[in-house]
Amino acid sequence: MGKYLVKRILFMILTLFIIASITFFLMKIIPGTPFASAAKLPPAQLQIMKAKYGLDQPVPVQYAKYIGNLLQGDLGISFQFNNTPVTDLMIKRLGPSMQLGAQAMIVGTVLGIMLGIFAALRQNTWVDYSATFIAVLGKAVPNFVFAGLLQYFIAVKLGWFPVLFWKGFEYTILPTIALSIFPIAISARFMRTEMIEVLGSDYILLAKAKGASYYEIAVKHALRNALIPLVTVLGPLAISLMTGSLVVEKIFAIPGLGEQFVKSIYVNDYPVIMGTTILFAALFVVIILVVDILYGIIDPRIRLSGGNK
Amino acid sequence: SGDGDKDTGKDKPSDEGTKGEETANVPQELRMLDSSEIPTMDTVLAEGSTSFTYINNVGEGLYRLDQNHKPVPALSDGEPEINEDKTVYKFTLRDSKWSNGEPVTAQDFVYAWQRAIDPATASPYGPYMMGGKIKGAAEITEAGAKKKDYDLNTLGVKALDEKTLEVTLDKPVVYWADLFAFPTFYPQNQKFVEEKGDAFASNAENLLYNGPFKMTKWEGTDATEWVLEKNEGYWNADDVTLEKITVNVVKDSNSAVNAFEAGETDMTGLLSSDIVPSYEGDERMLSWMEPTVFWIKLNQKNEALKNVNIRKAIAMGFNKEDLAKSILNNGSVAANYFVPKDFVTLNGEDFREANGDLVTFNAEEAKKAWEAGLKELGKDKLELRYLGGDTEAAKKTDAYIKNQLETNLPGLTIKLESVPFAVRLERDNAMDYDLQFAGWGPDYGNALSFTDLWITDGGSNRMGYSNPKYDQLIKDAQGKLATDEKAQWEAQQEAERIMLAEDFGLAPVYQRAANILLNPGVKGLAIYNYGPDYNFQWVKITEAE
Amino acid sequence: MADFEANISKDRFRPAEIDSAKSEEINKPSLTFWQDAWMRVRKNKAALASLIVMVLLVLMAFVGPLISGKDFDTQKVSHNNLPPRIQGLENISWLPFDGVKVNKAGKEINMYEVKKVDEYYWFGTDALGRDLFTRTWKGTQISLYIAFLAALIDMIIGVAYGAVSGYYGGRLDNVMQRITEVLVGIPTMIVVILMILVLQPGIISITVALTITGWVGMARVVRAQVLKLKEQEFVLASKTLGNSDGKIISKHLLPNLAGVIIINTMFTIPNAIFFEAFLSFIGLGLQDPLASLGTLIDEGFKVLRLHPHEMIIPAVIISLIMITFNMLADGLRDALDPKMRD
Amino acid sequence: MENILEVKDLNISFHTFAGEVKAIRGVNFELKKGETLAIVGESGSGKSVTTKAIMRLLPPGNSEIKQGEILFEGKDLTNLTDRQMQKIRGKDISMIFQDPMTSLNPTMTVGKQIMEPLIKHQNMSTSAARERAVQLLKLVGIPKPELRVKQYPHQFSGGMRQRVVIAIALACNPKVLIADEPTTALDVTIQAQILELMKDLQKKIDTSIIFITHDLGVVANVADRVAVMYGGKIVEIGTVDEVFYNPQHPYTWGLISSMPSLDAKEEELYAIPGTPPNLLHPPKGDAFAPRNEYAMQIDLEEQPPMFKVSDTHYAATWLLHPDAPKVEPPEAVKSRMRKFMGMK
Amino acid sequence: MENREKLLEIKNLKQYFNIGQPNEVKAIDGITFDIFKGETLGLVGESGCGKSTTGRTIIRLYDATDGEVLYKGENVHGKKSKKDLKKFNRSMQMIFQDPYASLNPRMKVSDVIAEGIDIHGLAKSKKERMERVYELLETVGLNREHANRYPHEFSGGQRQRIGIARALAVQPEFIIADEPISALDVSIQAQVVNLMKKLQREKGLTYLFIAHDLSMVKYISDRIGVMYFGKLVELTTAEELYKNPLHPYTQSLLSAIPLPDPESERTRRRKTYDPNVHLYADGEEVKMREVVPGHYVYCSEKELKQYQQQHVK
Ligand SMILES: Nc1ncnc2c1ncn2[C@@H]1O[C@H](COP(=O)(O)OP(=O)(O)OP(=O)(O)O)[C@@H](O)[C@H]1O
Ligand SMILES: Nc1ncnc2c1ncn2[C@@H]1O[C@H](COP(=O)(O)OP(=O)(O)OP(=O)(O)O)[C@@H](O)[C@H]1O
Ligand SMILES: [Mg+2]
Ligand SMILES: [Mg+2]
Repeated sequence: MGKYLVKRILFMILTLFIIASITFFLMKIIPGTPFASAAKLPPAQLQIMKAKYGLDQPVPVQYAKYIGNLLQGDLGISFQFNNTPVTDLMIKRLGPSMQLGAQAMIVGTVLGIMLGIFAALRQNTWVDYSATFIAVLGKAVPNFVFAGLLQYFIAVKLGWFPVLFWKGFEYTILPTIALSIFPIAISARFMRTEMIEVLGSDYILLAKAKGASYYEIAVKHALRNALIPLVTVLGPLAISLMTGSLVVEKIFAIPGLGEQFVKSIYVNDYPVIMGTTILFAALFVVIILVVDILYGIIDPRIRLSGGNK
Repeated sequence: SGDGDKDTGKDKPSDEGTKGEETANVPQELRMLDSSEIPTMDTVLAEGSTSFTYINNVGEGLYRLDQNHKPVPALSDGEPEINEDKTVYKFTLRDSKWSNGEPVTAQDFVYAWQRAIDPATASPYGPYMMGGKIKGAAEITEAGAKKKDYDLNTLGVKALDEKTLEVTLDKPVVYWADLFAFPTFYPQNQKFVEEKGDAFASNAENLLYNGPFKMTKWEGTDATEWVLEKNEGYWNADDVTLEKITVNVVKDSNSAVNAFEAGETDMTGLLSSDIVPSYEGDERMLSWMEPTVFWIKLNQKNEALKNVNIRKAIAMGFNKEDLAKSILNNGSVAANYFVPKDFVTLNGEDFREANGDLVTFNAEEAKKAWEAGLKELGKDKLELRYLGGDTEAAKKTDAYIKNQLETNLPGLTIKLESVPFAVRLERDNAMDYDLQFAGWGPDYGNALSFTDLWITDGGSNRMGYSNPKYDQLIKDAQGKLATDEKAQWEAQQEAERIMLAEDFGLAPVYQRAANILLNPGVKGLAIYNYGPDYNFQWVKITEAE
Repeated sequence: MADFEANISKDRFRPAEIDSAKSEEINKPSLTFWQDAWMRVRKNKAALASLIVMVLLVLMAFVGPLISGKDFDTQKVSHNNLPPRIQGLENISWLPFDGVKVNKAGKEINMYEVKKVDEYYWFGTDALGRDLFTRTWKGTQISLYIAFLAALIDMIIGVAYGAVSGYYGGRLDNVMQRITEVLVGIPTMIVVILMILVLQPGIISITVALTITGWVGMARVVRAQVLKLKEQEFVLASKTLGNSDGKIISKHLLPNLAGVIIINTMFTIPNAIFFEAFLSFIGLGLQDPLASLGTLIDEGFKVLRLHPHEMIIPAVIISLIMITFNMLADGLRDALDPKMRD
Repeated sequence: MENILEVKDLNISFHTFAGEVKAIRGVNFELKKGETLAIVGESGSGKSVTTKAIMRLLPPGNSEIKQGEILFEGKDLTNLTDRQMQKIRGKDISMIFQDPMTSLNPTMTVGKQIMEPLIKHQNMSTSAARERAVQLLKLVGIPKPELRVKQYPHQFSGGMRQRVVIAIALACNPKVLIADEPTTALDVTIQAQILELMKDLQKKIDTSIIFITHDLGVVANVADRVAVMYGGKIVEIGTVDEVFYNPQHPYTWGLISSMPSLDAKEEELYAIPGTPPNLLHPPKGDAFAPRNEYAMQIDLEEQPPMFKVSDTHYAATWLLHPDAPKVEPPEAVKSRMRKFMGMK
Repeated sequence: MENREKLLEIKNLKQYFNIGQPNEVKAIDGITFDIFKGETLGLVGESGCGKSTTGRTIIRLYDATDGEVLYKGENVHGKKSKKDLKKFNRSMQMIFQDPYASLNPRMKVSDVIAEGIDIHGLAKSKKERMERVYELLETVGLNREHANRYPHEFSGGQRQRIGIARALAVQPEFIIADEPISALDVSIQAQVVNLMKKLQREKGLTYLFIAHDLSMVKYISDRIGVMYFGKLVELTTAEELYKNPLHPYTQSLLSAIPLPDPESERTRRRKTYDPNVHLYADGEEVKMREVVPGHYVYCSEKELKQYQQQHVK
């Protein structure tokens, strides 16, 4: 197990390195200037600014420098947010993004799983169809439309929740709902398929033969087994929620990473692009590892074979 | 410069008596939204209007813009002594204090200005605002770019003593008072800055204030919430009624409106033009003309666009009125000029009143010119690339203009290329376009901020426009006529006429209107056309009716 | 128990003539795999309804722009922002096709009368006075095109990658798996945005961007399936007959992957459409005057309060597409899943 | 001996895409207390469906009991509510399935799975149930049961898993145990162990067993009585000796003679030609007729009734009709019949 | 017997999986035997003892870890030219266990059967190809109407016959049948076994018949090998094996087979096998030894003596 973990972690680092390198060179081919006032500045001044950020050097040199700094944990300073270290920026912004993502993830998967279970237990009835419909609709309505409508009707018209900002739990409710619609859709559909499959398996038949009730079968026997494959989707889903919530962050004015990241791409804020990519990628590899470990915890078959070998 | 009849800032001093009473039991707190974070609070590094706005409210320079957008002496105790040829200014400073209790001295100015020009600082606006104006500035920048030695003491700013500051200009500058009111020219306390090092201006605690307000909460450049509170140590604190300003960042215009509707804020950021029509006639919407003009740059390095008839055809070939009224529908007006209206006046007369419409929409004339032009080129078809703009309305506008031009000018094909702002800047720099939709806002209150764009090889020309007559007129306006306001004014008007009506060097499209939602109970908000956006110094909160 | 009637004619106890060959006969009509699948889809009402709606939508995407007699990019500024009005339906007051708009004071005004317009714009017009009926269907066309193109390329790359990785296994598989891991590790957002910025916005770059990361899912599914299939005895049989790897992949593996591939593609399509809408939101959608459902919704959303029709109509259509594709994918999965067969 | 279970005229259909599959077409049999009834027959003949119907475990969507009664201790199981049925399952009647590898829940410890019916039906406390689970594991011959209860199914070999399944089935000392091909997936050596185990346990708790298999060797080993199914019907039923040594139905003949015997060396095995009937369109007459070399005209037209051979032995073939011509069964059968005469 | 032509010689064959990894499996661990031309060699043993692996390694589906397989004196696993490979592929074929998994559900029966014909170019024209297919279908007791159908329309027994037809299409001399009847119905098993026997008679085929149903194996095989955990433990003629099982594992295996005879079942005594009974000392050489001519047992020198005494004529 220990050896396995070390191997995994080494590979994670290699992955990160490759991702960082690819992103670095990709980023360098984006057209555009990182300087917002470029239209006004005289060439000499632009020259000075480029020199300050090392942009006047050949790309391979810049790359070597970047990687060198990276190894020392230095992600550089942002262009758009003057002189602010990228690390500070990200640390501050990560909190709300993670919280929102985690909340949406929990709400989304719990509701989605429930929806999926109902649909599977009542397969091909109206319950199933409406659950499927809700799930599909959740995927069909663009996020920004859904978030915008929620904000307008629930917050402005009904006044149930604050319209904007991130200042306490009640502020998180609407954004969470808006963001959870996608995980609801995903997990509901996944759960339905898995549940149907599990419900058709021999051990469910045996459980029935033991005299287990409907409820016992669904909860004690089927649920856990149906959850196992869901775990694999949850990892990437969690990442996309914690990092890709651009739309919701923008609409609800939440100081998160997503909005900042997209903007940094637009304004060619190289250090922020790199920093965020590395952060996302790191989150990604870690979550994948966590999922694998979780997988082993939930599924005794894997736990043992992992331990034995 | 400045103007009085904008819809805002228009609370006449006479109203103030009554307001004092109205404000008595209303908390003097303004809750407002802004559309972006503050990129920096370091006066020396600031380059955008958001930075300028808050720097202006918590700091102060030699001069300060008043309610009517007119620079008036601030830290400068009265008008400076100016020498014969109007190049040396000697300021005497009034007694004032930094928020840490230290006095503001002449040395603070010297330090800040030298820092702003120092290539090691790599400030964007320092060299831009000083170059060609403050003596020695341009040379230092040149040296810096070539990685040569430079001496900051060669910059034309000297502290004669604690209280006396001497500034030497390269040449006379008509709008000198505007310059000294600009945040780049604010003082900085050397000891404090050096003590803080990298941490300087990184948050509210690492800053010093000498303006009407202090920042009491600001966690750094990426903070999305900050608080300004009245600075009791400000020399003119008696004049300030507002106790507190809470600002939150909201990037989505719709969301900001929602917050306003829900009563969660008193003031939104600029409204996107899609929203404006739904507030037409609503007293809560405040609208004004910005001195920002949008135009189509015609790249005169392009074979076809070298031809004046082709340029004329394009400049006259689309209906701007319809664009402004029906499509933008947010108060923007068609521009038949490039120096905006409601921007500069001389003796009460607007620059535009005197120079009128120079290039208007005229489908027939455009077509005629088009055919003539094509003939001269020996072609019957033309394809032009059109580099799209970056504003929210840009895509709509671009689609409209493309359609208009293609309809009105038979044989023309426009290839739209919509790119993000950063890309457009780069392609502008490289002159990699045929037509480019672009806009310009001024940094100081003189028509020169527009007219000097188009001098041959001017830093911001970037479309290959060149006319020696034009160059001469502008050179005169900057130089020998600088002391004669009227002559300078007329030279520029002539230049604008030549550029637009004779050379059709540019195709102006519209001048933008700005709209915000403001709680009617908020009075006395000063709105500025350049530099900072707002000044909250005179704001009073009254009972909303 | 044997209380049968005793009087059965003896004649009936003579040996029967049974054609021994007949016993090997199959009475079932010969159904190919696809015929059988089609039969199952037909029995699934939701899937069938989805199929019909989808066919109608696709049909309208191509016919729609032709029947209104208006052009998708002709601007008539004087006719801008008109609400929908349809001949015949305009007098049915509860239908939103009467050209009437409710203003802020709650008063109904017939915009067509106000603007003195005689024409009928079935879905209304946009800010530039372009006919939204034509634009909506044109947009549907483009959305579908993007979706199909993305799905197609995704299918080609994903399937090839997955099949090769799974079939050859071993070190090659290992390396290829690591590559996908890296690809997935780079946030989709950055890849897509970078691609679009590098290639300039437009259909092609949207497609390319989608393709760069979109196929990983397909590759995974195909690989897993191939890993299973290649151990199947019919593949081993083909190997023992001396078949080449290429032939085995094309003749034995791919046909058996068809089901998974189709199902996965069905899910890819709504994802692509959705993604395109998202790109529009961050301003990387199509270039005007081209429109996709995504850009239409994005534009419409901004003026939702003033001109709700500009968003609602494309939103309804995009939802219909999503729902039909998802339902159909579900139906196909049931129909093609070998586990569900007899 | 009293009948604990009686199945009367059971008819079951499945509604499928292709049409109605008449899987069970009039099945009658009874199970006596303490006996083992083996049901043999080829794949698809309806063995599993019959027993699933007894347990009321047919797939709820597309199956239908068209007719018939299933009397358990006089109660008709077909009329019970789900809740009443749940009380019977696992307590009075329990079941073992074919595949030990898939019939245990992979995410639940073996102990928990054994404890479940105990807690449910016998209201045992958790600790009591755990103790009983350990006992049961010991009973089915699993070493170190204290350790094993805490393990998951994948830590058990196939044979051990099947023992666990048996332990679950026996947990509440059921009156009827239905074993649906419990050894088909196992090795011969392990199969032999499991069979011995079942017989042992049957003696201990005196339950009645319905044992489904298509392996005649297994039948010979475990059964007291044998029912032979073909095409959704029981075609022959009798004591194990009667069916093995005096088979009457040509299908039974075919089955018996297609097994190579270990001592004799036949040149060619007897093979039943053709394929089983398609129950979508069951033949009008005897379902076996098309494969029956002794088929008579009447076989094609009319389904044979059950002819009585002895008090305990019945067979459904027109060959038993007094008017039917006498036919010579295959050699393998004849030798058995001779042996049977000798036994008598 | 001894002078018969050896078609196949398997010498110390080893097949390990996941070598070097923690989950290494020694699926076959050094087995040696010969297969004579025209005979049927049965291979029995409990599930997972390596029977299938042996078959698959012989036919090159796996690369042997060690040892060699000589087919007519030529090493099967040696480097081969394309042409030699094809020749080899034609001479050796396989019939699989699972009648459902062994036919490609997306191919028509005619294409399934003709696959080998196509690969080896055994038909010159389309018509000839179809003729061959019809002929093969009839050989296995199906009819030509079946050619255009898909596998899922057939019953298990019919599918298995299609599998046999596919193998026969390339006219092999040697066929490995890996549990060809285990998945079939009792009533169908005999059909397939009879067919295999018939084909052997008519075409002089050689079979390696893998199964775990000993009664069927005994019936079809000339000689039988018993495997236990990757090793061959006993090899002799079918008669001899049943009469004189020497290795304790063989004895336990034989005692476990239930016979379709209630009388004998009532009296059957099952023997169990405990691998510890051998008590091999360190360094003792354990290998296949000939106890009596033609009867090999995996044993030590000491055991050999014991077995020879035990052996009854
Ligand atoms: N869920 C179902 N839907 C449709 N038909 C079914 C279903 N279950 C069983 N059948 C049909 O009912 C018939 C009897 O099946 P059953 O499972 O009882 O056979 P069996 O005798 O147990 O065979 P095996 O030995 O293969 O287990 C078969 O023709 C089968 O196809
Ligand atoms: N490709 C493989 N990779 C790893 N292990 C394998 C592989 N193939 C077979 N094995 C292992 O090798 C051993 C022998 O397997 P094999 O399939 O040869 O057994 P068998 O005697 O044919 O069993 P059965 O009677 O169940 O078919 C088993 O333990 C099996 O798990
Ligand atoms: Mg069954
Ligand atoms: Mg095997």
